[in-house]
Amino acid sequence: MTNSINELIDSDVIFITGSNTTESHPVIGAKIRQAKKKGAKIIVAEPRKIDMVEDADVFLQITPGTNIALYNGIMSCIISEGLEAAEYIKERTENYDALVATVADFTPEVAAEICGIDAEDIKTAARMYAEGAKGAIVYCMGVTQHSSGTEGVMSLANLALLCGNIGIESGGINPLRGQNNVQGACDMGGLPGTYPGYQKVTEPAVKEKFEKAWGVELSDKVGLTLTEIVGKAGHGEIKVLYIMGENPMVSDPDLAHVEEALKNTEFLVVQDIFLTETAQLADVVLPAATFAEKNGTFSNTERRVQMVRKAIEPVGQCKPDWEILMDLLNKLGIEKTYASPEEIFTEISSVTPSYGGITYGRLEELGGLQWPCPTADHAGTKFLHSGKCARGLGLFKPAVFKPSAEVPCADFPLVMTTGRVLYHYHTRTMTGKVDGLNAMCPESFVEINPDAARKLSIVEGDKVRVSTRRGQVVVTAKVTPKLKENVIFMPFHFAVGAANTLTNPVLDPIAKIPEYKSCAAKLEKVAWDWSEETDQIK
Amino acid sequence: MSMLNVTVDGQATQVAAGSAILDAANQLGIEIPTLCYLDMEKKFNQQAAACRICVVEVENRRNLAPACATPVMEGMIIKTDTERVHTARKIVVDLMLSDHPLDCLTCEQAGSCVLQDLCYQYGLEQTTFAGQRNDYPEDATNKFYSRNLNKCVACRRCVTVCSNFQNTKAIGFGDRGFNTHPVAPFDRGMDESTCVSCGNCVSVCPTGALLPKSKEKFRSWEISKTETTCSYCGVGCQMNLLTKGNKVVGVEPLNGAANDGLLCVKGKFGFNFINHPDRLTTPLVRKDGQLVEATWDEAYSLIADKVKATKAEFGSEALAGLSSARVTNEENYLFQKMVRAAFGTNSVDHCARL
Amino acid sequence: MAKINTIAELKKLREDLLGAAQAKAGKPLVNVSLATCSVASGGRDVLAAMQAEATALGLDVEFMQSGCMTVCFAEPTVEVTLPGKDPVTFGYLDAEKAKILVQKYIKDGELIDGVIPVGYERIVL
Amino acid sequence: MAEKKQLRIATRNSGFIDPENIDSYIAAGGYLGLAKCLGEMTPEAVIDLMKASGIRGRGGAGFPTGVKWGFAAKYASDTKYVVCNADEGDPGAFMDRAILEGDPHSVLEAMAIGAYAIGGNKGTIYIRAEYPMAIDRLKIAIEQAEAKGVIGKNIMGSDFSFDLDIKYGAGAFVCGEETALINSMEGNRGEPYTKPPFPAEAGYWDKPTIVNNVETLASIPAIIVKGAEWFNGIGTETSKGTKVFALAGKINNVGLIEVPMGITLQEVIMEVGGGVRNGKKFKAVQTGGPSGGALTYKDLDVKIDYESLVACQSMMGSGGMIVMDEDDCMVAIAKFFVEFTMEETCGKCTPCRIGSKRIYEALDKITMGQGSLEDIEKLKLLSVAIKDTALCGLGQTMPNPVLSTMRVFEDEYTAHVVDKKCPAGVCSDLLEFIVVDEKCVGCTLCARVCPVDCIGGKVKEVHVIDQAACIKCGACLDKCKFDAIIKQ
Repeated sequence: MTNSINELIDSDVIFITGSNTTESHPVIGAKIRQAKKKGAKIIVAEPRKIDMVEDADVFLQITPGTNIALYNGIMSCIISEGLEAAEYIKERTENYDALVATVADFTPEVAAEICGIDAEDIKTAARMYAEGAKGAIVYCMGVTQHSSGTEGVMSLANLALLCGNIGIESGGINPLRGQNNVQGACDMGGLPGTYPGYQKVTEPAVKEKFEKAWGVELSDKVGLTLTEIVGKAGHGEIKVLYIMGENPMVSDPDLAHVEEALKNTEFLVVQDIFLTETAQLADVVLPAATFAEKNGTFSNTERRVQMVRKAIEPVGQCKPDWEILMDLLNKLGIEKTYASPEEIFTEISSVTPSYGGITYGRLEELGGLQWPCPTADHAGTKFLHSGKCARGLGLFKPAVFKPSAEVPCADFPLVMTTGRVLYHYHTRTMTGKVDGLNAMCPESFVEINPDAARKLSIVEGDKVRVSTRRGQVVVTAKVTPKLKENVIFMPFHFAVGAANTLTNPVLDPIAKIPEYKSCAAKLEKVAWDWSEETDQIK
Repeated sequence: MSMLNVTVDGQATQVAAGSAILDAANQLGIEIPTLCYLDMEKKFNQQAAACRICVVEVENRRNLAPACATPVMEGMIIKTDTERVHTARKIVVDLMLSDHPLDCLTCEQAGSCVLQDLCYQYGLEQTTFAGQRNDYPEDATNKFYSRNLNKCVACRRCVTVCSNFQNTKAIGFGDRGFNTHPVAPFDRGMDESTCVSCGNCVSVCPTGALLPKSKEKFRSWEISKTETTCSYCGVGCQMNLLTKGNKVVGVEPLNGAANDGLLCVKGKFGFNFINHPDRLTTPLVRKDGQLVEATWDEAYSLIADKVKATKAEFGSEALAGLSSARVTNEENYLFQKMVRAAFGTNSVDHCARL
Repeated sequence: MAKINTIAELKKLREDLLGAAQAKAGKPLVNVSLATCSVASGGRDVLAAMQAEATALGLDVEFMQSGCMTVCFAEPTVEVTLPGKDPVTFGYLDAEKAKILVQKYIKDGELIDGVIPVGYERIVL
Repeated sequence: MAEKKQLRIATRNSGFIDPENIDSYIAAGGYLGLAKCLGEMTPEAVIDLMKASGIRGRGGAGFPTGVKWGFAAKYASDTKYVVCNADEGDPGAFMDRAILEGDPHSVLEAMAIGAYAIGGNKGTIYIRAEYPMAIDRLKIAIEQAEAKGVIGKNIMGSDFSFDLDIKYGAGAFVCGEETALINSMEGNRGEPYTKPPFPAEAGYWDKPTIVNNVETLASIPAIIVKGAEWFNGIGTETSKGTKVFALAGKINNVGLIEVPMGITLQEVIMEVGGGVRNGKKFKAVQTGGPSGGALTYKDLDVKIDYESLVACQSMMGSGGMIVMDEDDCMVAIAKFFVEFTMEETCGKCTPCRIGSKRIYEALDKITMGQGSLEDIEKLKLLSVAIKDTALCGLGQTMPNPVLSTMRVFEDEYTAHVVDKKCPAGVCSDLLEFIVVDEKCVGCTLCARVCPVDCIGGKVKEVHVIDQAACIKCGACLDKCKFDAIIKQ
């Protein structure tokens, strides 16, 4: 997030797109509703009529995969009505003319046609967003998980720049990170192209710094991304794959392919807290400690580094992941030992400029610090790009709308999208072990519009077969007016009736994010006894 | 910000305009008991001011003033420790107790019940106002918590947190007079309401009226609390893990920078995986196609040997690692260090994109 | 209904209305209290009875309804103003007594039982 | 009623004009007050006039109206509201209804004046739905006033515009409390919130709001037209003008009266009210509604104004006066009124929610002869604590009936708990029906009507009532032709 969660409460207008906030980030959902109560206007652009729509002043029920068309339509309206922040654009941005040229053709009418909504609603939203002095954009995987995800994000950045909302309090563009420490995993260099603090592996000076710090020679070649790793593992090019605390057997697209790939991997190590679907395929399984059994830090979605503290001893012979990794590093010839996570953190601070001023002592004292925090006397950064953008001038990068890689056709007439439910978390590794949560949401399902259901003679609770070009699953139908007639929705949490058996592994070429949020699908009613064969079908 | 001069119990102090009497007293270290007061409310005038336990004397005011919801004014002279205040508070506690069961011996909340503390403070073993008591059936329809309105003191914290902070608005107040009590719409079970089971009402309940459906029996004094960060989504809610022995038995929200005392259903109630019997407890290695228990040394040696051998035979690019958005910064750091420094490749990634 | 556009128009309207009332002062004015309590105790019956009786007797009487006359203990009540005389309030009426009131007081100026003495001074603007 | 003790200001038109015809109001000088404000006075001048007049809120609390308006005028806001509190809830009080039914325009005119004075332009009348005729007449009045242009846009050619609507209350007593009323108008549960901030700063939809009672409003056009000094000249040092009371109970002239402040209780009861019914002895009068208190035969010389009534543990309230005679038991009366407030409390604060119940239970116990002297002491203590700690006016005044009756009639309480007797002969549990031997002729009538067959005795012999079985229904007493059965 460029800004902080609590800044949302004081926003004048909040544009929520591709985020089912109240279910995926419930506490942020609550904060947005607090903002609404204080008078903020809420715009929601979503394929589903999510709970947040109740609070929305404008609801744009777009077809999955049409985000960029919508954003361009909004920008076109803002520019044609002269509502842009002209002064801000002049002083703080560049390449504005390119944006004007790109969105010129994208009138609200054109966008409305593509998105399947009313042009007037686009105009209302455009005016509302442009006229709010402090406008925040909140988005999530509904924007990124498309073959044009990166362009979707850029497009939102264009919109924010257009209205002068970058670098101000209660404004900004705010991706909501889905997992507790996905921010930290990125910050810490859990990425093929960057060391901790987003320092490029290709940069000789950086490489040198880390070689000195770690006492080894390092590669200057950008590594493989997750999807590429899984792909290469399947072809035998990756011989040893070490997976820590991830469950690609449920979370990755086109699961049949993933399973084959992992089975083909010569040596698979999985380190986790449960024997997950992925761990079951491993050659070595290492029992890790949960967050309750160790010390450390997490970095949340607003870049705030906060303490994790040990409440109980690890169960059985489990060890905290850091201990396991330290042991292995030692076995592999990297001799350095750490008495505690704090010592690791000290090393992190010493090589990561944005974490440079963060210490355990300060975290204990302040409760948390938001990076960038380069020095020990720096108070942390509440919102980014204050005064000027990090790169100097804010760069408009116009994005052209492209349809999803897979669009409905005669054989697969529906658009399928995926998402979360309130009661589960990711692949249910944790929530699946909690009775109450399972009781609230026991099994996979597919949401379908009532009119569409009627045409297929489907009623609530029927077993239906959902198929795509990748495979098919049998799940329970939920008939709901939340969706438009040509759209279906599945939660991605379940290993049985897994949505990702169906999703399209096509990647966004830049960020390498799979297109989970839009693929072509078909729905059929099946006889009851099919349910027993769900597993086999999968 | 302008400062106002006030005197509390003879001690003069300056407080910021817009402060409540309670703030002024706290500033001087003078304790005023509270019950319905919700420190989440940023504006004191949104306080319910319903319980009336925090009443104090204010010079030139006809009646006693609730300290939590009365703004200080210039020159205000406040007395918190007079006979009149003491008597009034004692009667208020006595009245609450008169509509409350005396089952502290078996009540799960014993030891962390505000009413119990107040009775102790004011020396009330039992009520002096014996009379009719409300009698409601227990509502256990929610999967995560139960509601026993016989223990409700109608402080409104649950309704306030649900309506003003969580903003689900699943509950309100029903009936009037002596029968006033929190209700889900039409006074039906919680399961028929719009409740999203965030449990924030449970967290703020001062008595045993709202209790988590716990698998473990424990008394509050057997509990240790550990401040930590929630391990579900990326909001980074701060919370206390409540532990008894080596078991996590509960969660309570803290006023973290991101969550301000709120949690969601997963953070509040989704902790039973920690001590779940299905947890992996020993390393496993695959022998003859089966995963069998092994020692750490066996597992480590196997991995180290394989890594070294593969590196030697196929080069570093034949190795890769997937780090985790679930583990700590320190662990992510070590993981990428292992892949980069020990495996010799930059092929490290995690599921940020998923 | 014509709109009042200026303060002067309001004052003028008032003068006109008072003049019109003056013009009507030549005939008996019957003011029937019709508030909730008066209606409950039979005020409407009284009004109907008086109207019927006046018609039957061929009397030209002006009827009006008003609100509460504040003498609840004597409801239904009726105030009668005969030309040139002070208003007189009659209480404890029913349809039968109302008929007699028309026959005696309105027609002949002869008082009947149930006169409510005026115990107040009234502010007139 | 030899002398004219009454002065009708608020009720000047009720019963004299046709409430369904705006011309009738205009002929009576209607809207001249508004015209004067718009034509000759600045908003500040209107507020100054109101302050100078000394008028205080007639709804009960007696807050100076001009001061309240002054507060609301002080706060800058795009919208301000004038709210008419027509949620008359006191049992036995109906002056607001009478005014709304008899003279609705006077309220509309005053609201417009108030809006002009505070710089607002919206008004809402909060009226209980149980007043259908008042609602009908208000609707007609609003319609006609709009058609005439005395409310609406650019009233009488001025820059001032004022719109009005009506909201209906569902008959909750506590909604007469201004913050509860605002909650109710916003669609929330009708319960008070803590002040400050006062509505004048942040009221209806958080905007500056003045809430005025019907009677207060009805007086205002007269004050504007006739001037502050005229009004100021009526009444006492601290209480100016007149007050409307609804006389009820055991009094001859049941009905509304409007009397100058400072009139004595003696004058009200004995002269204006025509004395106690059936020649009985005057015992007390409940003023201030159910949460007011009792003024007693000892207080007949008390001059009626805000302060004097409070000094007697009672209050002005909205103006109900329920007269009690020697046959009324003061404990039972206190219980009756506490029962009302117990039913009507919103249940928000502890002292009112539970305390009212406990007071009622204690009184009930006493009237049943199960109380002790200790109970009386506890009752006093509890009453004082509730007054001290309750959130709103309802709770703070709820114990008044107990405290005020104890003030003069503590002996009656004592009689109930010590002698187990009800001196007024009201509390049935403490009564005994006894056959007077000398008078009984043994006609058997009493035995035959007794529903529980507890009267024994042969024909022409003295009958005896079995006290253990008697349910004190009084049927025997009513039936006996020889006055041979008495209760004591």
